[in-house]
Amino acid sequence: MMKINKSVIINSIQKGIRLDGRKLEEFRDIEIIPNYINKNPEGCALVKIGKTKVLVGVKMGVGKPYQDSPDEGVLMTGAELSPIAAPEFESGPPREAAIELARVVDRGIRESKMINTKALCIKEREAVWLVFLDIQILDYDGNLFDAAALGAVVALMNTKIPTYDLKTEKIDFEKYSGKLELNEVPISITARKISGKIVFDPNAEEEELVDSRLTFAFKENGNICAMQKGGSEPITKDEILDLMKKSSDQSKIIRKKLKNIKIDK
Amino acid sequence: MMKINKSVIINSIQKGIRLDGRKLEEFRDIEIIPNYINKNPEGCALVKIGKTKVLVGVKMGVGKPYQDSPDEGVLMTGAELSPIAAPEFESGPPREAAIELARVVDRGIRESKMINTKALCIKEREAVWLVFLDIQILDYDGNLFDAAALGAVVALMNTKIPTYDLKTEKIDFEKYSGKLELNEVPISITARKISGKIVFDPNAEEEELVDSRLTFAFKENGNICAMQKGGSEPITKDEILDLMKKSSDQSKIIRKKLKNIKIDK
Amino acid sequence: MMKINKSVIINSIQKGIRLDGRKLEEFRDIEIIPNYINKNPEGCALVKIGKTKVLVGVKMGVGKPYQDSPDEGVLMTGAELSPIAAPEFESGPPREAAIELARVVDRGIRESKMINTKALCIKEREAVWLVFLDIQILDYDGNLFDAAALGAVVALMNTKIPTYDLKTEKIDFEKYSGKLELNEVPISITARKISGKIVFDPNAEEEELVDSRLTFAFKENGNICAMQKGGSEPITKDEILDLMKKSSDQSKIIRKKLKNIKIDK
Amino acid sequence: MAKGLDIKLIKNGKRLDGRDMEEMRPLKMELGVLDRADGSAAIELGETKVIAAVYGPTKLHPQHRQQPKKAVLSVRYQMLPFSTTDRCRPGPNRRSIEIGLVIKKALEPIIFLEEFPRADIQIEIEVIQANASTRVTGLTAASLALADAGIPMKGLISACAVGKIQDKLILDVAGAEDSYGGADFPIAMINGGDEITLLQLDGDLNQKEMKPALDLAQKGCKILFDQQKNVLKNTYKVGDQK
Amino acid sequence: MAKGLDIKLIKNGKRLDGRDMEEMRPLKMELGVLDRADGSAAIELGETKVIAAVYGPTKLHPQHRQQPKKAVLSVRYQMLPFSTTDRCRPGPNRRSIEIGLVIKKALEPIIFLEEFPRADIQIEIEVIQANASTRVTGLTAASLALADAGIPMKGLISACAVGKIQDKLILDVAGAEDSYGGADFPIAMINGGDEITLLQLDGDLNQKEMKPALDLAQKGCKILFDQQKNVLKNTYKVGDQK
Amino acid sequence: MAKGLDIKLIKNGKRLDGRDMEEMRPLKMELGVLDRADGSAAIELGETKVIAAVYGPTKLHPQHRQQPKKAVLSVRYQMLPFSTTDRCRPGPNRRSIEIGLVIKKALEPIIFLEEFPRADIQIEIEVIQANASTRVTGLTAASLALADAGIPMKGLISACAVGKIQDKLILDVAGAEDSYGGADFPIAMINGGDEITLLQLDGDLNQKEMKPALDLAQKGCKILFDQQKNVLKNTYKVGDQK
Repeated sequence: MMKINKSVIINSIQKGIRLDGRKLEEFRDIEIIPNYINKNPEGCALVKIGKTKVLVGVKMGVGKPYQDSPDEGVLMTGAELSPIAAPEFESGPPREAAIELARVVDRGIRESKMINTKALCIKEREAVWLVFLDIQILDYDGNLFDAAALGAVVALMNTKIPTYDLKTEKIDFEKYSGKLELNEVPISITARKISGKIVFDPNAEEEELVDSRLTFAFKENGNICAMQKGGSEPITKDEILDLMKKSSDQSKIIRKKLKNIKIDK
Repeated sequence: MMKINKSVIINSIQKGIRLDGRKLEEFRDIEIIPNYINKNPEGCALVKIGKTKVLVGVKMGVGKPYQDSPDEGVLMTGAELSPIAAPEFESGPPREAAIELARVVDRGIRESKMINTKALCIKEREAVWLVFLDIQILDYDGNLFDAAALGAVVALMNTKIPTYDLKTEKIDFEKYSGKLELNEVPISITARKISGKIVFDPNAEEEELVDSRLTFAFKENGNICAMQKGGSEPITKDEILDLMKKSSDQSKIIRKKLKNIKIDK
Repeated sequence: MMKINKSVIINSIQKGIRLDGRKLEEFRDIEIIPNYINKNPEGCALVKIGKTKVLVGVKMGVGKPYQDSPDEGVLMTGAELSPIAAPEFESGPPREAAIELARVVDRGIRESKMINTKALCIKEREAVWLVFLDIQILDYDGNLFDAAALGAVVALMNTKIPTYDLKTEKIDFEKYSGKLELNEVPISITARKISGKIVFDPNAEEEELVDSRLTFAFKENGNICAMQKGGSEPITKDEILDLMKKSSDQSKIIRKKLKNIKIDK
Repeated sequence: MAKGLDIKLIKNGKRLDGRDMEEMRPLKMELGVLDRADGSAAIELGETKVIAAVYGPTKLHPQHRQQPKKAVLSVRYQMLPFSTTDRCRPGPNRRSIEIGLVIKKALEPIIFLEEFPRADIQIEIEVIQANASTRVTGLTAASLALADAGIPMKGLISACAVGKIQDKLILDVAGAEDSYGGADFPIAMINGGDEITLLQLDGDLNQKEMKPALDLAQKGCKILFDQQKNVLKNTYKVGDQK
Repeated sequence: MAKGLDIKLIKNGKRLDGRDMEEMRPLKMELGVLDRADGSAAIELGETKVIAAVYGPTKLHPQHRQQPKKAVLSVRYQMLPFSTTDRCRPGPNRRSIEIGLVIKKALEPIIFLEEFPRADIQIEIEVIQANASTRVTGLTAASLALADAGIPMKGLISACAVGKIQDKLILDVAGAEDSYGGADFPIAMINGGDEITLLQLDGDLNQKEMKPALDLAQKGCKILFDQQKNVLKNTYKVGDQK
Repeated sequence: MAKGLDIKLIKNGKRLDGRDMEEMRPLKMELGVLDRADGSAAIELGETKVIAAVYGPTKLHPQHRQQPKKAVLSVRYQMLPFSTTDRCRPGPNRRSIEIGLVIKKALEPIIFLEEFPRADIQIEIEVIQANASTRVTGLTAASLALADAGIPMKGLISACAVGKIQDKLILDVAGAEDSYGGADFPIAMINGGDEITLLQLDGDLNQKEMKPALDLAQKGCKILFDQQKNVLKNTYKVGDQK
């Protein structure tokens, strides 16, 4: 990949038009492919934002509930920045960046109460459904937070629940007993600041120049259920209010897009 | 920390008076703070020997007993030489030195039969109390063995046992059912040899010059229940007898000090 | 170890006589010592092929069966290339070579259906015997694949099964309830190509020059139950048929040798 | 966590521990609590107790991790095994790694890292006892420890957590408010001012609540900042020259 | 695994999925599916779906792993957690490490590694969905990805698995044939020719079956090789100059 | 462990395996049991069987671990998975790491490490079968392996374990004496003499028992030392020049 001079990118941003012709607050094309693979995962989505490609899959399992929520299923979210997506992602145990990504996606889902966890109880105190949500980055060109969160939401939206036999302790993955019950669909949007300008959806080269980022997860009623600041530059109180408004507007665009695609098989 | 020339320290020890004015067999001030924190741990102690500070905490848990002792609780001792205490303690999985420290402290407690492990049986073969004893070095200025062992003993002396409901498998940490039953109070003393002289309680700079060390754990009746030699120089049989006597005397001083402090909340 | 010039070894192989006087397809002396140690392992064998020494032991344990084979015992095979055998084997988690070795030995045993796994069922769905087969390389002088596989087979042939009490969940290792039931005795032979010549049983120096290797596991009826190609050079279809025939002949020699030794205590 | 559960967290206009909505728990700060570290500080906020230590700047090893134009900051945040109700296993976990990362990002803006090329500044935060607000209290203590170590800084970081119970915003989440409250909103500010260097949210916040929540966080940060200045002044016995 | 179990895998002369004995599943190949990688390819073989990517040649770090006279090839084979019926844990395991090793050995003979001394060529294989034959399909895709990356090669590697059901040899094992069949015999060949670079066997093969099994594997490899050539030709729109 | 339990370990004045109080188990030593290692030795003490190997001195890698004025000694002590009654997992654990450390410290005093600056001397101890006394037997074997490797030494290390059953001191703890006895007191001496290089104690020892226990250990070490000298003499066929 030929590196473009940083100052060229910044000059362009200062002028309000990015090198690829986008406006500062404009997203690249978003392509959502629900059920990208559909034999083994219980739910799946491939999301492309520009050249960034994220594959998210859901597998259901059965396990013991936590002691303090004995009648609730459990969500477990993992993310892999494996080197297939970019040579700088070395393989090995998940590092800071992958952990932050997984935890921020998880937080948006969990705090929005997207999943009806009570409906995942098989037998109180003994067996509940475990929802394994795994995020695999396939191609890295910036803005992983929004792509991963969107993929996660779509994968959960088409997740089916297998049947389970308490006696034999066997899951029958061939026979589904229903869909994952959802209460909510959170949409995550990450605003960035580059040289004082607010920018959305940076590509990999812009991402390197980000001074600070702020991720919001919005519920359907517009409320915010999760936030995460990143980057090494401060953000002022007023800027946060501004970023919130702009991100909220973006979330509505994506929410509309979601409404227009057929998510079930 | 400005490094003092090693030969200056050794010359001083040869003359029988250390650089900080202490005699060779003299301990620094020992401060024992039982229940240093008292909300979450079941038992706790902060021990300071000179500038060395060791925080020891006890948490109780419930688990399965070992097959060959189905009616006995289990002690598990860990030590962390985390880099907060000294830059040379790199973080990461416990290394040789931390493992040796934890195992020597553990051995003194275990072999003295300090804890009445039978009293920790909840239901034979199914559930017993686990005693997690964790040693955290906060500030390192030599003689970790004696400071950690003392902290461990005091923490166990003020340990309370929560209540446990076998049916719901829940521990109620807010309601204590009694104190940890103790049979014995072992006191550990470590004698060192530096350039042929017997020295107790070295600071960090003296510790680097130690040729050999010998740790004794003494029971109340004066018997020895655990020993550990360290260092790369041999010790003769006669020296061991001499070190034993001197260490035994030291243990009595510390035992008296323990009697004079209020250990319970 | 003084290194011999590679071209000297290759010239010699080209002429059809190796530096140690062997013909290309000739094995070194094979010594099999069943029950090399006999107090703690349930089965054991020391195999020497030339200077290569491999110690294999079997320990029996009890655990849950796999869900898809609820009435069958489980074989678990591990191999350690620990640095006692050669300085180039660094200690640490098993690396590629040790994993391949363990898996190839395991495959020969598993696919031949050597062990009657149904006879290892204690109680369906709840408790089955686990067969831990551990391969320890003690001295490395080439041809680990054949030495390890032979040691594994002999160790299983003299494996006894302890008694188990379902109620107390205790294994009595002092009292054996019978022998491990075997259906089959697979023999593994590895053919190598060095500079276009077929060679068997290389020593460590020859092993470094191997272009490709092919391991066959033969059943008593001559059928092949496992194969593994190694090395970075291709093998042609015709060569495979040739290697198969020669390896099959070798396997008969070793099978005869096995018949002539007393394997039980 | 079972946030939003139907448990009364306000009784007679007071929180369960008797505090007003915008009242912090009792606060104690101490400098130089450790001898070996180059700088250290301890903070007690109610039952939450943390110690932070600073080592450095020292030459960074291994060399390939050095930055030619600035110091590298490393932050380790750890909860002691006996600091929580249920024992937590020692060693890093996903939560502690994420918190170490956001604390590092929150401190970088105030340190003159460029004064120490090729150096390492290492911050160790040990949570001794936890009753909520451990990351913000650890961050506040780390900022004090940096000052105690004499590391040149543009300002101090003060951090607190705003929460929400029965639709009211509260300052300094603690106890049942953490388990059953409607939001946990940890925020860090430079010198109790307008600039935010750490911000996370778990919970449910109406967009209209954002400004009051930020204002309330600032109120908390100012309290912390005043006490940070005090303890520095008292410890170093210098005049109050803000 | 319960190989050899008494389950009818042939009904009315057809396999359970309707195929003839020597028929492969529907096959799709695509080049350049990823943007960041230097070369990439995806293959679908029935429900088995893999993506392979190539990075390099680049200078190998750390230096002490460099080879003075050739490039070092590294291969990572990984199944995504949701690619299998039961979730598989992410991260390397003994099976994936062995498969990475045999795939590496299968590719080394065709790459002109000596053209890139001190360099690193890195191959990443992700099994997106598994229904048997993942290692051979991954290897075939890796070979295509190398071509897509423009790495100079002596030929292409094509790989398939021969199986055995009810004493009949079959091409391209899938589904219940993997769990209950009598053999799994993955084989890789150079340019669908005579030279074999990967070969493993699990099962039970009469010595007389060896030649027909190899011949059948070659039939499969030729089908794959033809399609590999086609997709390369169509993608790069060059004349068919075999 | 249930030390001190009420189990009769002395019957008719003899220990359970028929030995007198101060009698060691049958002892066999062998040198050069491995071909690849620079030195090796095997010892059988009753049913306890260990092999020790020495590699070196060789140049130590990585360079930053080198000591400019002496060789670095590394010791790995490991129990084979099938060496114990219950299988033990392969790989280092806390017990084996501590034992490796005390064995290293016990050997350092006798080796002329300063003769090999920047070098590495590596000792590998494999416990093949365990019936107590594995650390002392491993140490004794390591000392022999060093001699077999021709490493210059000030003397040999001999090590044994003293125990206590029904208030009587015994030599060479084994079997039930290990599980139910009143003490385990492993000790290593230089040339069976007065200088002790390893000493640990688990159990209960009256201060008055210390001297007799050390004397008994010395008795055991002398037996071992004599046999060590014998096996060296017989193997190298040199005159007895003590």
